[in-house]
Amino acid sequence: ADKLSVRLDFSPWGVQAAMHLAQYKGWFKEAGLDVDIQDGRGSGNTIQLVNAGQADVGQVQVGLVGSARAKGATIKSIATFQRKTDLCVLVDKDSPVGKVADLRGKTVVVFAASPWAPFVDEYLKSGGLTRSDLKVDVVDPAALWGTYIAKRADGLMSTVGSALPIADQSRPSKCLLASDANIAFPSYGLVAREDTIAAKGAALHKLIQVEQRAWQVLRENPEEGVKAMIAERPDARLDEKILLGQIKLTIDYFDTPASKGKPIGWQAKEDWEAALKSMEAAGVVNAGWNVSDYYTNVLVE
Amino acid sequence: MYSSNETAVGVPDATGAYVSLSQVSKTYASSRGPIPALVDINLDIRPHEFISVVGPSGCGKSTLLKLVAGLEGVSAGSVRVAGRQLDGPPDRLGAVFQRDVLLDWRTILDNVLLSIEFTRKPTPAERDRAMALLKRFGLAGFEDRFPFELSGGMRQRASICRALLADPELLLMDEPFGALDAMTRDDLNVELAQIWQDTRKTLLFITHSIVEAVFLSDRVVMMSKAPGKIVDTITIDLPRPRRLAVRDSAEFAAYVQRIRHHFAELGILKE
Amino acid sequence: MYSSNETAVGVPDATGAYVSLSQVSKTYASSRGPIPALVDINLDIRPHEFISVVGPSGCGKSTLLKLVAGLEGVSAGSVRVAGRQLDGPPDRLGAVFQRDVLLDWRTILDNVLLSIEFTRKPTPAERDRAMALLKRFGLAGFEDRFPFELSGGMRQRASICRALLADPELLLMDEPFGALDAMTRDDLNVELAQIWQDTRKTLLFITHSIVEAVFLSDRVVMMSKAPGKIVDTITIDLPRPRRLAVRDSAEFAAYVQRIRHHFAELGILKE
Amino acid sequence: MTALLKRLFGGESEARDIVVVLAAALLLWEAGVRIFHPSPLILPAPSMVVVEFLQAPALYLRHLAFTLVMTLFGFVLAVVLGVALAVGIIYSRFLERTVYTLLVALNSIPKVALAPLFVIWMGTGPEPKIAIALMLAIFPIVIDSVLGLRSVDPDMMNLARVSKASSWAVLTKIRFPCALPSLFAGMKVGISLALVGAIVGEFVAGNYGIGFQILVAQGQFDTVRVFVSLLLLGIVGTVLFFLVDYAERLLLPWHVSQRARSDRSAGT
Amino acid sequence: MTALLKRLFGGESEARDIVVVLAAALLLWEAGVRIFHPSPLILPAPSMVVVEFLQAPALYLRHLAFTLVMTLFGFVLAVVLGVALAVGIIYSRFLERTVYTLLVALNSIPKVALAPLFVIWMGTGPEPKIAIALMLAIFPIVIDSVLGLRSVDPDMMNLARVSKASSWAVLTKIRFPCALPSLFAGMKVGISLALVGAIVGEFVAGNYGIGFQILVAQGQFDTVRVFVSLLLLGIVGTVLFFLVDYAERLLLPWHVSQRARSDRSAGT
Ligand SMILES: Nc1ncnc2c1ncn2[C@@H]1O[C@H](COP(=O)(O)OP(=O)(O)OP(=O)(O)O)[C@@H](O)[C@H]1O
Ligand SMILES: Nc1ncnc2c1ncn2[C@@H]1O[C@H](COP(=O)(O)OP(=O)(O)OP(=O)(O)O)[C@@H](O)[C@H]1O
Ligand SMILES: Cc1ncc(C[n+]2csc(CCO)c2C)c(N)n1
Ligand SMILES: [Mg+2]
Ligand SMILES: [Mg+2]
Repeated sequence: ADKLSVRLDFSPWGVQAAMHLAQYKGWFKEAGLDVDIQDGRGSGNTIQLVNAGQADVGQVQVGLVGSARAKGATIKSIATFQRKTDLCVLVDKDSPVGKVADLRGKTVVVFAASPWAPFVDEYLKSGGLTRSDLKVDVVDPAALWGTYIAKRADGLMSTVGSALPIADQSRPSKCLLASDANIAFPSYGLVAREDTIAAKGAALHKLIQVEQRAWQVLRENPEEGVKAMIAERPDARLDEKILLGQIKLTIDYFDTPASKGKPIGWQAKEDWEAALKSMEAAGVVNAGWNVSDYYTNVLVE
Repeated sequence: MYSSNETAVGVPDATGAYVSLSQVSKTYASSRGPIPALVDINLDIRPHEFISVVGPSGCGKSTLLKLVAGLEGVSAGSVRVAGRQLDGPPDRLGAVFQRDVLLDWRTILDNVLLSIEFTRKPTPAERDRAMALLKRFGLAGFEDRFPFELSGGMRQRASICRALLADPELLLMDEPFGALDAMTRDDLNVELAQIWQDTRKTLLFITHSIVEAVFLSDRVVMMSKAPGKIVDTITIDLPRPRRLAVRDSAEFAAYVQRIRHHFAELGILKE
Repeated sequence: MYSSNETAVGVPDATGAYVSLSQVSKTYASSRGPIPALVDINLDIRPHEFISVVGPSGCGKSTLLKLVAGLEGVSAGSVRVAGRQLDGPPDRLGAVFQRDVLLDWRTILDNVLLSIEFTRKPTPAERDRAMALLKRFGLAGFEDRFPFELSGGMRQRASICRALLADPELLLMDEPFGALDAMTRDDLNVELAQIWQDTRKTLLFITHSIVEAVFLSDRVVMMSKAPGKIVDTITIDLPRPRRLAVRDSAEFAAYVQRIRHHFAELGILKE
Repeated sequence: MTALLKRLFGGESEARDIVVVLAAALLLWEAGVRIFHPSPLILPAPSMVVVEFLQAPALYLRHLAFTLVMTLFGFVLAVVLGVALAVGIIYSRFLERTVYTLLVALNSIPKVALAPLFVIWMGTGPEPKIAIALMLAIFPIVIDSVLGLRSVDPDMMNLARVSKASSWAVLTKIRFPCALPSLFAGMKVGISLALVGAIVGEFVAGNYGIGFQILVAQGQFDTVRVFVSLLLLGIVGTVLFFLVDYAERLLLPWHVSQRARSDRSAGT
Repeated sequence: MTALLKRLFGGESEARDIVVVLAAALLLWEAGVRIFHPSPLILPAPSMVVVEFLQAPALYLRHLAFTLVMTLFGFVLAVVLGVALAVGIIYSRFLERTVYTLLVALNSIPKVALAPLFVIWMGTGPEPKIAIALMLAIFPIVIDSVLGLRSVDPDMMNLARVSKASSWAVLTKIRFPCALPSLFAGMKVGISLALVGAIVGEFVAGNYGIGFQILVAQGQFDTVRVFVSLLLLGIVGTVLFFLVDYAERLLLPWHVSQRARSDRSAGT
C-alpha cells in the first residue's frame, strides 16, 4: 500500500469528519493506501510542516497557500471541499450589531495566525472604520473562546462552521460574514508540496477520491461522521451535538456559484482569482500573481 | 527560650554559684551509636571567678562549654546560670569557639563589631573600643582587611576581640590562644589577665596549656580522658595582679608540677 | 607544572640542600594595598633534616610553608626543591595545614585514605597502615565517625595521619599540634620523633612552641615579626633518638632559654 | 487504615499539614465557585474537576504516563549533559566564554517559540519533546553545578594540589561531592522544567500526552478537562520534586542545609 | 577604536572569545544555508535575518522595549517575593510544608497551559504578562535562596545564639549574605525565565512585544522575522544574564566561587 501522512488543521472538530470516516470505514485501505492521520496545531503550522516535508498532505484553510507561497513555500492546494468563504465575526445573537459599521467602539478578538488577520483592515474599511474606531485584540486560540465567553470581547473573528455550533452552548451568537465585505477566501481543503504532487500523484489522487466518497456520505448522513470521529478519537471525548452542527455547517459552505455541480474538491479558477485579488488588496500577495501557481485540479479529475 | 530579667544578671544562686552544673552527663547520639562525652560533672563557678579547664584532647572540654552556653542540652543533670535552669543560651554571654568563625564578607573591624550589631547599632564609642581592642591584640592596621587575608593566629585574635567587645557578664573561651606562638601567647595572657582584673567577668577558659591555666586562673579544673570526668579542681593561690614573672616563682612551678603529676598518675601524661 | 623524574626524589642540589630558598620575598596583593609577608628569606634544608620554624603570629610562617609547597609564587628570589625550581607543588610532598581540612562526607578513615585515593586505589595493606596510624594518634574507635562528630584536636590528628599515610619524601606541617592539650601534644611529639627516626623524611615543621621545636628539630629557624625575616637559625645538638626526659636536661633548657632570650632581645617576647 | 489516618492527622506529621492546606485551598475554591458561580469555562469548581477525572481515570493516566516518560528522558539527559558541561566550564575558560554564553543565549529564547521550529526540523515523534524537556531542564542544572563545583574550600584544593591529585580524583572526590547540594537545587528546578518542556513539546505535535489532552480540551473549550490535566501535572510535578528532595536527604545527610532541617530546634 | 579592537581581539580578552565563537557559529550557519539552501521558511540565512532587522530596527526595538519592561517588572517582583518566601520557609516548618508544596505544584503546571486562563481572568493588558514572568522566575529564586539561607556555618549560628542575636540580625547579617552566592545562581536562572515568561504572556494576548511580533510573523509564514525576534531575545537574554553576573562579581568578591574565577591558575 502507498503510505501517506495527513496532518489536520487542529485538534478534532467537524471539518475533519470525512478523513476520519474514511479511515474508520477502511476506505483508504480498500484504495490501497496506508494513511496516517495526525491532529494539528493550526492551519498555518500544518502548512509549515507539509512544506518542510514532515507530512505529505495537510488539511487546512487553503486560502493560506497565498501567504505561504509569498514567503517561499512550494505547496499547492490539491482539492478544496469548502469552497465558499466562511470567515465571519461572531456577535451576540440578539445584539443590535448587524453590519461592519456597528462594530464601532466594540472589542473584537482574533488570533495571530488566523486567516482573518490580514483582512481585518479591509473588512473594517468596508464599514468605514479603521482600527482606531474599535479595539482589535490579538488573543491565542486557546484563550480566544474564553475571552469571548467571559464577555471580555463583543466580537470573535472566526469561521461559521467551527464557531456557531460551539457558541450555541455558551454564548448564542450570529455571524457577520466576511464575504459581505467582498472578501473571498477558500476554506478547508487539502494541500501538498509540488514535489510530492509529482512523486505521489497516484496516491494523492486516490486519497482525494476516498475523501469525495466520504463527503458524499456525510452530505446525506452527517451522523456517520460523528460516530466515526468519536471512534477514531476516543481520547478527545468529543461532543456529538457540536460535531454534528459543525459537519452540517461545513457542508453548507461547499459550493460557490462557479463550482456548483462540479465534483467535490474541484476548484474554480474564478474563485481562486477572487481570493487572490482579496489577498493582493490585503497586501498578502504581490501583484503579478499567477493563479495556477496556487492550486491544481489534476488530482481531482 | 531562657531569659533572665535584667537585674538578675550576675546574681548567684543559693549556693553562691553563678554557673552551676550538677550531675551533668552528655551523650551524643550518632548514626554509629551513642558517644558518651561527659559523665557526672559537678562544677560551681562563683561570680567573677576565672576558671580554667584542662584535659586531654577529646575529653569533652568543648562539650562542657557548649552545655554552659546553652547550645547543647544535657543528657542528665542540670545546668544553672545566674540562678536559672538553662534551656537556651543565658543572657549577657560572650563566647570564643575553638574554631574561629569570621564572616568572609566583613572586614576585621566589622567582624568584631558583629557582637554588638547582633542586637543593635554600634555607637562611635564602641567603634573606638573595638579599634582599641584590636590594637591591644596586635591587629592594629588590619581593621580593614578581610579574614582570608589574615594568618590563623590573627583570625583567632579577632574572635577574642569580638567576644570582649560586647562586655558580657560571663565569658566562655575555648582554647582562644591555641593558634598562637609562645611569644604572642604570653603577651595575650598578660592582656587577658589585665582585662579580667579590670572587668572581673566570670570566665570559663579552656586551654591545653597547664602553664597558661595556672597563670590565669583562680581554679583549674582537671578532666580525665574521654568520656570526660572531673578528676580534680586545684585552687591557685597566687597573688593578683599577676605578672609574667610569677611563672618563674617556686609556687607557680609547684602548681604546674602538681597538675602534671596528677595527670601522669592517671596515665594521661607521660613523664 | 613541576615534575621531577622518579629517581630524582631525595636528590639534593649542588649545595647539598633538598629544599633551598634564596633571597625569597613574598608580598600579597590585596584590595587595600600590598601586604609584605616575607622579606629576603634564605634557607637550605638538607635531605632528611628536621627543621622547625618559630616566630610570632602573623610573621609569615604559613606563607613560607606555602611557598615551599609551591602553592604560592614568590614575589622575588627562588625556591628549589630536589634540585628544581618550583612552579607548582613538588613531587612526593605531604602537608598538614594550619586549619584541618576534612571532607564532611567521608568517615575519618576515608579522609585519611584520601591522600592515597588522590592518585590511586588504596590497597588493603594501606588500609591497615591507615588504621595503625589512627591508633597511634589516639583515634582508634573513631575510624567510622564523620568529622563533625570529632573534637578539634581529633580532627587535627586525623589530618596528620593523612599526610603521613602517603609516605612522602618531604613533609610540611603547619602547627599540627596547635589544637592539642599539653599532654596529648607530648605524646604526639614522641610519636612524631619516632616516626621521623624510622623514616627520615625531610621535615619542615612550623610550631608555636619553642620547647616542641627544640625537642624535635635538627635546626630551629627563628623569624622576626611581620614582615617575616629569618633572624637566626639554631642547630640543636641533642642526641637522638630523643626521649621526653631530654627536656629536663640542662642543654635542652639552655637551647630553649637561648631562643627565648633572642626573641626577647628583638622585643618579640616579654621576659 | 486508622494507622494511616493517625499518621496523617495525628502529631507533627508533615503529610497532615500538606493535606490540610491543600484541602483548605480546595474548599475555598469550591466555596468561591458556589457563591459567584462563574461560567465553568472560566473557572470550574474542584468538585467538577474531580468528577471529570473519575469519569475517565484510565484515559488521563495513560496520557500522563506518556508525558512522564518524555519528562524523565529529558531530565536524565539534562543531568548528564548539564553536569558534563558544568565541569567543562569550570575547567576551561574557553568553554566558559563560549558554550556558557551560547547556552545563556539559547536559554533566553522561549522554547514555546522554538518548539514549532523543532517540529519542522525533527518531525512529530518523541524527539522534539525530549529535546525541549532537555533544553529547559539543563540550564538551572548547569548554573547551579558551576556554582557548586566552584565552591570548594581553597585549603582542600591546596591539599589536592600538594598531593598531586589527578584532575579526575579532584573532580570525583572533592568537587563533585561538594557540588551535590547545589546540583540538587538545580535538579529540583530542572525536574519541574523537564515536565513543562515535555508539555510544551506535546503542545506542538503528537497525539499523546497530557499536553495533547490540554490542547484537545482547549479546542473544545472544555475548561474542566483542562483543569483535570493541570491538576494532574501539579500532582505529578510535586511528586517528582519531592522524589529529588528525598534522594537529596538520603545522599547528603552530612550537609549543613540538611542537618539544619532535621534539627530545626537548633536554628534561630 | 583601535583600543577597543585591541581589547576585543588582543590578549586574553573575554569579549574576543565570545565574539569569535558567535561569529564562527553564524558563519557556519550562513555557509550551511548557502550550500544546502533550505527554504527560508525552514531555516533562513543569518544574513537575511540581519537585513530584515536593519529594514525596521525601530519597530523591533520598540516591541523589545515593551517586552523588557514586562520582564524586569516580573523579575524584580520575583526576587522580592521569592526571597521573602524563602525566608518564611526556612523559619517556619509550617510554611515549608504548605507554601513550598503549593509553589512546587504550581511550578509544575506549565505556564503556557495556564496562560490562556490568565488572559481570561486578567484580560489582555500587561497584568498576565508580568504575572507569568513572575511565576516562572520565582521558583529557582526560592529554591536556591532556601539552600543558601540554610547553608550557614553551624558555629556561626551558635555564635549568634550565644550573642542573643535578634532573628532580624541573624537574617540580615548572617543568613542573607551567606545566601547571596546561591541567590545569584537562582537569579541567573530567574532572569532568563522572566524573559521567557513575558514572551509566553505576549503569546496569549496583546498587541505589543517581541512575543507578539513572533506570533504575527508565524501567522504570515515569515520565518525570517521570527528569527529576528528570536535572535533579539537571545541577545537581550544574554545581556540581562551577564548584568546579573556582573552584579554578582561586584557584590561577592569575597566568595570562593568568585575568587576561583579571578585566579583560575590556582585551580587544579
Ligand atoms: N556533634 C557531635 N556528635 C557526636 N559526637 C561528638 C560531637 N561533638 C563532640 N563529640 C564527641 O564528644 C567527645 C568530646 O568532644 P569535645 O569536642 O568536647 O572534646 P574536647 O575536649 O574539646 O577536645 P579538643 O581538645 O580536641 O578540642 C569526643 O569523643 C567527640 O568525638
Ligand atoms: N591570602 C592572603 N592575602 C593577603 N594577605 C595575606 C594572605 N595570607 C596571609 N597574609 C598576610 O601575610 C602575613 C603572614 O601571614 P601568615 O599566615 O604566613 O602568618 P603566620 O606566621 O602563619 O601566622 P600564625 O602563626 O598566626 O598562623 C600576615 O600579615 C597576613 O595578614
Ligand atoms: C479564522 C478561524 N477561526 C476559527 C477556526 C477554527 N478553529 C480555530 S481554533 C478551533 C478550535 C478547534 O475546535 C477551531 C475550530 C479557523 N480555522 N479559522
Ligand atoms: Mg575542643
Ligand atoms: Mg600560620
